Amino acid sequence: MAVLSERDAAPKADPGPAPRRRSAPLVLNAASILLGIGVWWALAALGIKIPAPPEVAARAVEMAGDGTLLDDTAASLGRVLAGFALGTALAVVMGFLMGWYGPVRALAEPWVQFFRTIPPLAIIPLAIVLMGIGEVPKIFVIFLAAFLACVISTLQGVVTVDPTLINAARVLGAGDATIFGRVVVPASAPFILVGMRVGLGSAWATVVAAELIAAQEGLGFRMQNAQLYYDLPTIFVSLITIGVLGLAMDRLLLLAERKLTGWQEQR
Amino acid sequence: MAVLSERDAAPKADPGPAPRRRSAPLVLNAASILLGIGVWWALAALGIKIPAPPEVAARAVEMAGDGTLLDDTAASLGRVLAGFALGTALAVVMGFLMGWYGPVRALAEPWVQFFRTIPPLAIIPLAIVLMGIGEVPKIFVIFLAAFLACVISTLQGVVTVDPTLINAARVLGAGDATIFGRVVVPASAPFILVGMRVGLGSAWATVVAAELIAAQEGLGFRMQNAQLYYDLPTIFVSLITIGVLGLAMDRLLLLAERKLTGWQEQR
Amino acid sequence: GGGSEASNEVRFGYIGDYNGASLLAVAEDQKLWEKHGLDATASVFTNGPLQIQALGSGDLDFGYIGPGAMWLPASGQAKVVALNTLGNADRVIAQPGTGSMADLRGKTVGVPQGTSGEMILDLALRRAGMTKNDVKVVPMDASTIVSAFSAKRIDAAGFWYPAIDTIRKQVPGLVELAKNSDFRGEMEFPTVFVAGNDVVTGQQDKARRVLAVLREAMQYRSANAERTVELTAELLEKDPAQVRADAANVQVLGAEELDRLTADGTVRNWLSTMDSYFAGTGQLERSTGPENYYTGDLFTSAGQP
Amino acid sequence: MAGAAVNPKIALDGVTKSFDLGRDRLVALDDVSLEIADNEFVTVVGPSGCGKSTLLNILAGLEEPTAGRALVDGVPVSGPGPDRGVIFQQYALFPWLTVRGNVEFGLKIAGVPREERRARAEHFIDVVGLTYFADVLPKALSGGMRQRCAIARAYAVNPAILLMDEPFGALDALTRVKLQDQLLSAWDQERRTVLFITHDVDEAVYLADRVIVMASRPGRIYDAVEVDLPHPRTEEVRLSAEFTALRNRVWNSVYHQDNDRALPARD
Amino acid sequence: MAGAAVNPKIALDGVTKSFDLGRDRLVALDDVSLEIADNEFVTVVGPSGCGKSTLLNILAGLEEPTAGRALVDGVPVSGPGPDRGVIFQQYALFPWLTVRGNVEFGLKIAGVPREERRARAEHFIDVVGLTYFADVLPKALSGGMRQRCAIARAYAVNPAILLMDEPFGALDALTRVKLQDQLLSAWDQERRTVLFITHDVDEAVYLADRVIVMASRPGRIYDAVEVDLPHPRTEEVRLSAEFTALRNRVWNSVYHQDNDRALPARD
Ligand SMILES: Nc1ncnc2c1ncn2[C@@H]1O[C@H](COP(=O)(O)OP(=O)(O)OP(=O)(O)O)[C@@H](O)[C@H]1O
Ligand SMILES: Nc1ncnc2c1ncn2[C@@H]1O[C@H](COP(=O)(O)OP(=O)(O)OP(=O)(O)O)[C@@H](O)[C@H]1O
Ligand SMILES: [Mg+2]
Ligand SMILES: [Mg+2]
Repeated sequence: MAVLSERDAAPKADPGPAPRRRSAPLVLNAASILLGIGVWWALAALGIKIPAPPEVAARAVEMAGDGTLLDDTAASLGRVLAGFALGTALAVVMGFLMGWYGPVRALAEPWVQFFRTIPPLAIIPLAIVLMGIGEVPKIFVIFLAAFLACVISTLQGVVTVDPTLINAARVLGAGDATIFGRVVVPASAPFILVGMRVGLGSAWATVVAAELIAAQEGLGFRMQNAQLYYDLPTIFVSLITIGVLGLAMDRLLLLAERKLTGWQEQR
Repeated sequence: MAVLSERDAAPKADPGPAPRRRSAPLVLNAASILLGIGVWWALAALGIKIPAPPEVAARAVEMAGDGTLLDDTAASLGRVLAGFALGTALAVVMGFLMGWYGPVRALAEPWVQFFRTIPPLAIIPLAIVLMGIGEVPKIFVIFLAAFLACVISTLQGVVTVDPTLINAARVLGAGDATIFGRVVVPASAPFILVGMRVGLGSAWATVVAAELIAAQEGLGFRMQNAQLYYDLPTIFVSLITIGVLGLAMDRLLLLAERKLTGWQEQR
Repeated sequence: GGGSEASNEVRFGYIGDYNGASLLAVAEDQKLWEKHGLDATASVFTNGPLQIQALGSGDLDFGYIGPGAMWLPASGQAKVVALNTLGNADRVIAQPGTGSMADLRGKTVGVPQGTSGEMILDLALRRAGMTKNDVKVVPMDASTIVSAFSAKRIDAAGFWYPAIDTIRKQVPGLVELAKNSDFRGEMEFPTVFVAGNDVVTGQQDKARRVLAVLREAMQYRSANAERTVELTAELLEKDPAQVRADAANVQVLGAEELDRLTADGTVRNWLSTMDSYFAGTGQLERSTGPENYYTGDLFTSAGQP
Repeated sequence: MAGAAVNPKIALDGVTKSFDLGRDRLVALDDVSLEIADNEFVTVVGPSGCGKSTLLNILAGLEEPTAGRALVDGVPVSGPGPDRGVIFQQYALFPWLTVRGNVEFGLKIAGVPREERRARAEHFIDVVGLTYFADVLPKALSGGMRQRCAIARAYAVNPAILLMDEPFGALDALTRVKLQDQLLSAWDQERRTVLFITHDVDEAVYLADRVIVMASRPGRIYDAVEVDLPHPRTEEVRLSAEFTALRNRVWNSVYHQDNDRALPARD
Repeated sequence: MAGAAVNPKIALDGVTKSFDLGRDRLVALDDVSLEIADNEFVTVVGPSGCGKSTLLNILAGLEEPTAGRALVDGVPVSGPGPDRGVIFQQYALFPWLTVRGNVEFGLKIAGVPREERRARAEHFIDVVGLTYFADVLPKALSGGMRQRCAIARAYAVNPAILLMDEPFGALDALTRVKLQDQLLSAWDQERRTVLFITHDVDEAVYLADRVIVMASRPGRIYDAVEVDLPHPRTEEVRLSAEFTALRNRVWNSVYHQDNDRALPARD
């Protein structure tokens, strides 16, 4: 019983090619990175006491050669991934609970904002007392940083969801759980992704602090260790590795974002 | 020439009272804070080596009495306010430029995300080399933290603005500057406020690192200084003052948010 | 920054404990700066390496560092212009019931890397015929050592007073397996004053006057121990009892005593012992040699009218 | 099919709804009582802003009356439910779901098995003539196509009560007539209870068993016109003299309210 | 007021617009050519999804044609401008501005002094009957009130060309008639050029100098009907035989396209 079935059926298809994806951003990305390296080189050449790119590159090759770099990267990456995944997952759930249930928000929000202002270094002693010196407290510190960075954003996302969409779901029979999974999460995807990107940055920025806790390897550990010897090339290699890994994970998040928020009308 | 002027004129006004503001959240806030203090006290009592609330309170009274607390607070607050204001202001402008002009985004985004992963501690040596040991590098470190925490959120806000609103402004004759000030900023206010709240947390969390740079007073300095003698009550007083100030400023932001995003249909 | 040869301004960095602050507290109280025509501003730091960096960038003229940072001047980044005290606060501590260093074999030992705590642990292990490989060394931040040891998460630590006092409150039965004085003659733990390289070469006169101030303050400190503690506590806004306890673990050096130790080469010996220690840890690739970074003659000459 | 049924399917009992406008309170509905029998088709017309949508929202369980009660099957309405399908004035499509995803949404929640869900969605997408656009996101639909998608979504869950807020308002004349006829024939077969808001007096008369005419200032029921035209309604009925008479009767009811309203002074 | 003017105010010259639907490309407008004389009032009718809004957007400068050109005053359209006022199908009100703020928006941009701006906004708010709601945010308006606010906003800047996308679609019959008459009398006095999209064939004929009938699959101009009814248009004109004849002519044009379209197979 197709009342209007022929109405919009089979519009004339245009055989013309779809517009090509612009590759300009990637080129500019690359240009920007080259420019940054140029500035760094110039600073080094101007006599500021930082190692020049070739020196750092040589050290990187050396560290890659003896396996340190790989081991460190693996150790830190594991911690960051674990902490980040747990932190953002909890942040999304807590963000929903806080946005949805007034009392949860009233109870939790002061502490979230309180702990956000406390540097991770100050948390470490307590983490050790409660969790020892193994992997758990390290991941916990990273988890906390990612969680705190992400939760405000998801909370705002939940609060900002267009209520008519929630109403539409409710009149279709959706309960709270369905609304959370099928309406609130997709509708606040832009906020959740901001939260995840900020949380990712925090997770990596905290890995150095986390690896103060009796780490035996890891990029943060290597950096602190090198600081004792004022071994600037090693510090730079660790920092840059952290930055590059952070950047790569961020690009993955952006890809995910494009998938998840493609429904949006964006500029 | 009032074609419809009488149409909706003077609807019958209802003399009934407007619904009272609920004070429940404040009560719950307070309950939550009391609960937190209770947990702390219990932890202290259970033999975890942290000072109990009365001990910390006594130290706080002492520090308030001799003026240290006030001086420290004033010093840190000044730095945080300056760094936070500069950082978030620049973040809003950069967020707009990055969201609006593709090339700016392509050039800036890798660096923003790169520096987000670098802990503030690692920036300090460079800040000293370039800016000395006065107030400038301290404020710079805080500024950087606030900026980096805030910019991703405002960028997302700009990208997410409903394009029909931008179109509506353009057909009314608005240029880019007007669209930025009168459409993008209000429309992305929820994102900007998330950015500011996260940036505020980062600014306070960074004050400790910033005051490593030859600070003579300040809450972060006091904390580190107290660490030399392992003076836990003083550390706690500083931490809690930081947390409470952060919380108070956050509440101010929330008030601003309510003013700025009251137009939104929210749950 | 840059030097200010003509001016009388002196920018002095220090750390807020007895070692770092006592001479400055005395100089202030006794108006020694004015006496030598100097206008000093003292900035407090929380560690030594940051001061070395500030010396390098010209933001400071003089600073104070502990033994753990001695490899920095040794590698040419600053000059040691005067010795200050000999540290006596470092210990290897272990959980109750530990009998000797040998009992630590295979145990977890926390240590703040690059500090005198690591130095004492190394010395103690060597004396017991062991190396770092015989125990499980975990590098940790100082504040985390307190938590970890108190919570019995580590079995031992290379650490120092007054932080050990805090731990003792939680673990009254902790045992001390080694202390600085065990290694008298073998190795000393000097705290020193440092200056920027160009301050020593370019502004000799000012440096000499600063050293004259320090010498007179040393004299006063040796003669008026209790008063110095009070002055220091006042400067640091700390409880005098805390500072007194701190001072108890310090052997102060007098100016004449230092002249003597410099003249007979003792100081040079101490410093080269440290150089080889740091060479062993890998922190110091090549020492410039004490004669190149310790300006003992300048110190001595500052005492002569 | 009289107005006052013995066991009404839907009943409003002295419903008043007022909104807080800051300055004063606006009475959107003033003491509205209405009974709708099972299987009755009621249309509502009235000036813009007279409270039609508010009335529908109260029945849907999306707004609570300030005073009075709304009953469905004799039970007070306490929230939305899939027994009452709603087509919103602003469509409220889920922008992240395709047309098919939107239409299947309610069926998924109801746990309809995949096969049947597919088929049912397909059917209703066909009914509204969006077959070619089944896999397209809402942002690629025209205004009228969005509205049709919302219609299909509501039809798909096959609710006992349909609450429709200007459902055909954005459709061209032809599409409109077809969907009117489809709605009537489905209603004939499945005997749903329908509350249908429209601005088109012809449409109101053509579809209804009873036309409710509302007035504003304050929002209230001004008139109710029984429509005893034969079923099924055909083009013939539309051209009949009875139809024209009823149509004029409703028109006058709307005009008349305006006349007695031209008098009061402006506020 | 013939269709092909010598110096047309608006001209579309072989405009084609296609959209990427992922799977294939949809031709929303296929080689559309159209000229509108200065001061001409043209209405557009056509089935849902035939490209009416797309055509309007191209004239407004909000979309670029895939092929062909759009000219205003002989100059190719390169972007939106305040000379072409637009009323959007989805209203596009600024949700953070009150009714007054929305209406004043374009005037502020144009630099109209405060006093005059106030007066002009007041006037047009009065025209659409929202005086009582001047200080209310859009979220507190009903659907029809939102639409009227959008109308007032477009009128206020007094553009030489008005592009209106179903501007009266959400209004009740009476309000609609009043606003139709107001629009006509303003047009009579100020001689604007108007392109007016509607679904209401009566409205199309009543207002227009010429009715453009569009067809879909692909979107194109199917017919153009000259309306040589006398001005000013009155209720009398509406009841005249000529009006009915023209109305039927347009109706048939819409019906007819459908008939010759029932043939092709479904896709
Ligand atoms: N959330 C709200 N806050 C304040 N006032 C509101 C709100 N929702 C509706 N109103 C007011 O209630 C009155 C009735 O609104 P409603 O949407 O029910 O009108 P309507 O009859 O559906 O009008 P339309 O035909 O224009 O859609 C209007 O005056 C409107 O301004
Ligand atoms: N952004 C877009 N992406 C893809 N397709 C689009 C887009 N905008 C419009 N279309 C398609 O173009 C066609 C014409 O749309 P348009 O909005 O112009 O229709 P319309 O005539 O205004 O219809 P209505 O009367 O329903 O508003 C439709 O088939 C629609 O699906
Ligand atoms: Mg309505
Ligand atoms: Mg349209």
